[in-house]
Amino acid sequence: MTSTAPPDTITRVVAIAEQRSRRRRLRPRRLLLGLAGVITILAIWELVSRTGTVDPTYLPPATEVLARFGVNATLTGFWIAIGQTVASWALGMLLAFALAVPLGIVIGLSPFLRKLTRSTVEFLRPIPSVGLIPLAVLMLGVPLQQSLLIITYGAFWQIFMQVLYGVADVDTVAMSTARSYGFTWWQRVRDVVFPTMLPYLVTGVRLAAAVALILAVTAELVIGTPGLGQQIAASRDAGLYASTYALVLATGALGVVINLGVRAAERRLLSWHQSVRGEGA
Amino acid sequence: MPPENIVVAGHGRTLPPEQTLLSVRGLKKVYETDGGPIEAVRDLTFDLGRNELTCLVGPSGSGKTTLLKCIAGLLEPTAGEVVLDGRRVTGPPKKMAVVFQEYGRSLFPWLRVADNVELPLKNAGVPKTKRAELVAEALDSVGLSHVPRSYPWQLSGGMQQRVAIARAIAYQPEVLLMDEPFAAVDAQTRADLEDLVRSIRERLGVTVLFVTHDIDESVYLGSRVIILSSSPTVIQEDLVIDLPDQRDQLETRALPRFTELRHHVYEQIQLAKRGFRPDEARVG
Amino acid sequence: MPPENIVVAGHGRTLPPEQTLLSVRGLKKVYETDGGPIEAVRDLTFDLGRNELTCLVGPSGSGKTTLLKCIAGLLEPTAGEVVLDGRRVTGPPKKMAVVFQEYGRSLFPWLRVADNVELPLKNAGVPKTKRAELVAEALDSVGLSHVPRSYPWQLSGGMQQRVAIARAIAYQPEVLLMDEPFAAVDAQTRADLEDLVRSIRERLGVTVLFVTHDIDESVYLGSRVIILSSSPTVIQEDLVIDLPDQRDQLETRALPRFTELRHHVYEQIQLAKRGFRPDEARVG
Amino acid sequence: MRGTLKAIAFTLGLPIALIAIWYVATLGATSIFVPKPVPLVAEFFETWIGDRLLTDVVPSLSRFALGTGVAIALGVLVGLLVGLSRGVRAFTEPVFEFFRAVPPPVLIPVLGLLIGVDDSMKITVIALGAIWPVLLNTIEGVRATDSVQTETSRSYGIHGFNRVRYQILPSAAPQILAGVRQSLPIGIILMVISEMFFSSSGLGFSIIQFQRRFAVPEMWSGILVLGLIGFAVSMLFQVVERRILRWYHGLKDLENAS
Amino acid sequence: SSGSPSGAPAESDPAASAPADGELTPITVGILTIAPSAAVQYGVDHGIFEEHGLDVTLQEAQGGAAMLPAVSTGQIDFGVGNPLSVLVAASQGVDMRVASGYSFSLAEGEDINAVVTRVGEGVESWSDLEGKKVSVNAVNTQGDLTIKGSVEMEGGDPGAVEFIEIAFPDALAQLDSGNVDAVWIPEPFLGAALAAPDKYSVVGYPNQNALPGLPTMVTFTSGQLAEEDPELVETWRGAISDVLEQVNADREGFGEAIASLTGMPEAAAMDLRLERLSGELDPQLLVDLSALAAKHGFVSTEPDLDTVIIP
Ligand SMILES: Nc1ncnc2c1ncn2[C@@H]1O[C@H](COP(=O)(O)OP(=O)(O)OP(=O)(O)O)[C@@H](O)[C@H]1O
Ligand SMILES: Nc1ncnc2c1ncn2[C@@H]1O[C@H](COP(=O)(O)OP(=O)(O)OP(=O)(O)O)[C@@H](O)[C@H]1O
Ligand SMILES: [Mg+2]
Ligand SMILES: [Mg+2]
Repeated sequence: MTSTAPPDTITRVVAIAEQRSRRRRLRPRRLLLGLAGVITILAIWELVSRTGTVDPTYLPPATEVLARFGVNATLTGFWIAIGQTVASWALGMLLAFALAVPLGIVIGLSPFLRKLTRSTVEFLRPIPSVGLIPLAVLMLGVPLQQSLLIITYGAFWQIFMQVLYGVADVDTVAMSTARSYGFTWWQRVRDVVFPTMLPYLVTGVRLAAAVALILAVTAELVIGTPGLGQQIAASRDAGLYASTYALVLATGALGVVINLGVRAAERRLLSWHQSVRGEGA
Repeated sequence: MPPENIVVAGHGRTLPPEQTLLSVRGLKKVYETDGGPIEAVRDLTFDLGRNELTCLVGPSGSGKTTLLKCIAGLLEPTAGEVVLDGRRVTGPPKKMAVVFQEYGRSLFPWLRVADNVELPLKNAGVPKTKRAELVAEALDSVGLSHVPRSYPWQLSGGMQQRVAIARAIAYQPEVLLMDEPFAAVDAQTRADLEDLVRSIRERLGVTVLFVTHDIDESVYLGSRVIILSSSPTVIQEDLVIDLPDQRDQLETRALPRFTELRHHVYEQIQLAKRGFRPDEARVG
Repeated sequence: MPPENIVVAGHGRTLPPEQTLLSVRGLKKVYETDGGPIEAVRDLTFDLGRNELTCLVGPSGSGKTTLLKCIAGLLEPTAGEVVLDGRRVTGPPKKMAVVFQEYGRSLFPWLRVADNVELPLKNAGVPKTKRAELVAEALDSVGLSHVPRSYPWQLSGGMQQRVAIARAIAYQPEVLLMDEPFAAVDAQTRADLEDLVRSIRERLGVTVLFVTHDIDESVYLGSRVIILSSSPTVIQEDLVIDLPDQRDQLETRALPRFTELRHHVYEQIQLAKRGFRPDEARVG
Repeated sequence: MRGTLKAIAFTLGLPIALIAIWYVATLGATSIFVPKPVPLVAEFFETWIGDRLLTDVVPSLSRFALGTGVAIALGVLVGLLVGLSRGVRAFTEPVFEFFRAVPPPVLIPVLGLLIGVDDSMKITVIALGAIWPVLLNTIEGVRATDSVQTETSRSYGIHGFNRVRYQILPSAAPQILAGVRQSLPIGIILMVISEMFFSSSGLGFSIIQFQRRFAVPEMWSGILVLGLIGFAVSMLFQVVERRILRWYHGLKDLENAS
Repeated sequence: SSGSPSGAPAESDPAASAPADGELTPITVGILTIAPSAAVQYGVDHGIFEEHGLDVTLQEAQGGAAMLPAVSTGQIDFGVGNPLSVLVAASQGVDMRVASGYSFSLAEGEDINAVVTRVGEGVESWSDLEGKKVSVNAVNTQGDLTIKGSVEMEGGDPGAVEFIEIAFPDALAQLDSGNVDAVWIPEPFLGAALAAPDKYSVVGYPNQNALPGLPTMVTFTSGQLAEEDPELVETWRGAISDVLEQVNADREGFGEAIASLTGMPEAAAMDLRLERLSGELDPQLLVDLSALAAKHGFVSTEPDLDTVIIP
């Protein structure tokens, strides 16, 4: 515990704070670069299809799919499907978050609980959510609940593991400081563990958000819960390739939007943190 | 030394219970590492009186930080015990503040300077207006009233260290443990802070244990200097500083007795560094 | 002061090019922060001669670390320039070693002590046997030959600091920048290390820029002391230390001239802390 | 000896308690869809110890190993490149986010077209899914390297590949390994999913077959196999992690426990 | 505008509970999103079930695996799915009952599913499939069962055919790229293949060949419901037979229903070649199916068909 600073906490938070103030200035350039990345990929796709490297029947060119995507955007059914997917995604995430964060902190802070739960956690974690479908169908009548179980199960582990790692990364001197000032358990969690863990948690939420979206769509594909996945399955079965890809594109776009949201929430979260404290002083 | 205090070679002074605030008895700390155990502290016994300001000096690596952490209840001693106000210390006691040697890591980088100072008060349930007052006062006393809204990593080393000191002062502890708290500040600031610590002791009745490498400082500050041997550590000498209670940066330091005392401490540390050990000396 | 050196109020001494190793010209550094710009360094101009040992003192937060980082090519100056050996510094120059104020964070926690010291040598392509020799020698010279296999975080603060010093020494640089390198070590070790730095300068012909808060140290160590004003920083005084070249911890410090010089430095720092600024003084 | 016993107690304690609860809870159940512990274990030995081990489990595992191996190597490599350059990060982020959000089941047909339907497609699917935790964590870990360490490296002329090797990688290692740890179970999950398509053998394929044939105990025993594989992989990983991060655990273990 | 990208209804509208004279019995019916299932949708849309006193809620499922457990626990009252799954489930001890017939492959002429290969591949007869890679949508279902049956009938070794699972929409693509040697596909993919005779050739119609007139879908329910409420089962049989009859008479209306359920373009739905739809079921067909399944190891023990088929 005497020591050199590890590559962690303090520096990590500092690095992130520094990045943040830099990021603000570079916004337009970032956006342009991001756009360039997207256009590059679309161009490659277009080429692969137009030149017949892949049979255009099964992989229609990007422009065609984009056109289809544009048509979709005018359909109410498309937006309803998106709404349904997003609703089950959001509910699943909320559940996973509400379960994973407190559990992760409590278990992460107690070496006893950590050791006690490790084998069970490692056993349960790799069980594919998809394998739970029969169980879900059996236990829960409503399709929404079935997909919720699958989504929550999948997203839970992402957040939970990141929280465990984040808690383990708390700086020893910072923790000693808190203890020496007589912080209660709860105060230590709130004032030391939580801020340290935040960068880990945010990565965890980003990972979980993607996993939850994947599972929401997969559940719709497999169980037939209404939503984007069901639409994909239906157009695939009907042999409508352009439409299928347009829907896949929509799924990916939804993922990008969700990530942007999480990013914005991340900024809000930290600035909330700082501004509230700031007013207090 | 006053006759009521019993001193054994290799041990510090012990006091009758009614005068004692903190007593350390047979303290031993061995770090278990992959490369075998490291005996940082072998056997320390001494008492701190109420409202005393005691300095702790010793060669680098002699276990001063280790001792402080044991007293603060942050490290479990391998043997022996620390008793505070009649109760054995097992975890961090209330109303004790520690200024860590690693000041940089001890500040929370996600909080601004004022918030760092305020946090312990907030957690202790001090009301808001009182808190604001204490924070402003503490920052002012360390000369940082102009940067309350900066983040710690935007400050220079010395400024960071002063934030840590301000946090400890604002907390208004009964016991204050300071681990080389002035290592990163300039000479003038150092002098000011020395006087600040002295005045806080007087004003608030705090008991202070102060680790320093500056020999002048150790003699100037307190009423006692405990000199540690090199590792594995025992007490080399427990020296009473018989300078007048009223001290002044210029006058006190100019006293012949001051020079004598600092010379004595310096020699002891040289001895310690060369590996002299009072326990073995006794046997040999 | 020797007549060939031109000194302007608020500027340091400048030298004719052939004697100069490092020159700093009109250096200014403004940190951009969310809360507006912070002008850390306003205008610094001075030269370091070859194989000189120059000390840098100044109030806490006056921009010493900032200056060092600009010289080391780690920070981009807002205005002005640093020229090393005739070439403008834009990135970290070769054969320059820096001992950082935050010694703890500057060591790699995943490497053992000896490996930390060895890494820059390995990276520079020094052959293995030569490396082992340099590492052992450097660790020995800072008194750490007994802990090569420990991790940095298993060491005390002072020991960590000495590892950082050993790393710089083993690297055999031409220019050595040291930012309060002895802040965490005890008085005796400090004295030993001071003599070590002096002997290295003589033996290896290194040019040293040494930041310290210890006024005695600044006078004892080098041939010059640059005193910085408080922030935003200019040079308050560029003082030549006209003590005999052969120094000795006891004898030199006992010289009346030594006492005079340290008194002078102390007063200048007090002035600086109170906000005296030579540039304004000139105008007013 | 006592240490080992204690470790065993910790490892088995909670699972045994959970199995006991499971046993009691399913005592009265009659539906064939409800798995029971005792028949499950019997089924496990009957189903998996024998031919299947060679025809299904081993090929699946080797695909898993290859896929996650590729994911880890690529994730770290790309993560370093992206993490070290703000421009590249901005360029790639939306594209990464897009592919991350596309469910593998809908990507598989495209991959089938591009790569074919043999093992290399399945390995690609596994790698594509398992790369994200490693990649994101590497990027974040690289971004967050200590500024003083970086300055130290720079001032000693440690740059380029050497800086990556001596400073960036070790300092990001805790976070990279956190990513690897996340990616391992995802690899297992994708091993199963990839065998749901274009497939005729493998562990995941068998489980789906059991599920379709209503061979419920066999199906659950397959899920048990997955769990056991996950457990074994994670134990293996922990040994590796302990070795690589010895310094980090020493640094953190001492006092965080509170 | 309204509508959805796949053309399918965004939500499966529960039948408007018309204020009929008698009390309507609410039931949930599980269907797959494939063309023949649209008949049930047609029945709902045209109020045929209501005439029989049933208030039908549709639940779409993506496969028998998801539907059968729901039927067995009573969350779905009647399912429409393939008979082999029902037989397999029954042989595993799941109490499933076949309530009625639904759709049948054609006993003669061009069947609605076929094994297709590339022209010039050298696969001309069933026995040529030996040692080849053949795709089916799912192994251990009617596709590979009847293909194996056909190969055996021609004296070939059914064990030598290698089956691989490829979803119907991807099958032709994989055939094109040479990843498989033959594919088993139904309409509408079969129609697409037949439209390019220079590219694809039909090896044969396995359903028709192995078990002429094989039921491709039946309706089924749980043993519990069959025993507790035989009247409901009776009503259901009557209703579904009625629905299928009306569908057969109204090809245009059925086409619309198909387009709306599957999202196919309406023109394609109109041209789609369909199975024979009928509520009547000849038990002998299931007996033969069961025997073939047992022969090729698809079920370990033959289920007791006297119980499984509700007389
Ligand atoms: N975490 C640890 N693991 C192993 N050994 C340790 C650890 N912390 C300290 N030590 C060892 O204990 C001894 C005493 O260390 P300590 O930090 O208490 O010294 P110190 O008196 O504070 O020194 P300094 O004045 O240099 O700060 C040293 O030899 C050190 O190497
Ligand atoms: N990253 C930063 N962002 C903003 N301001 C900074 C930053 N680093 C330093 N400063 C400011 O620049 C000024 C000079 O800091 P610097 O660290 O150079 O001082 P110093 O002379 O080294 O002080 P000390 O002796 O206390 O270490 C200070 O006012 C400090 O607050
Ligand atoms: Mg210490
Ligand atoms: Mg500094």
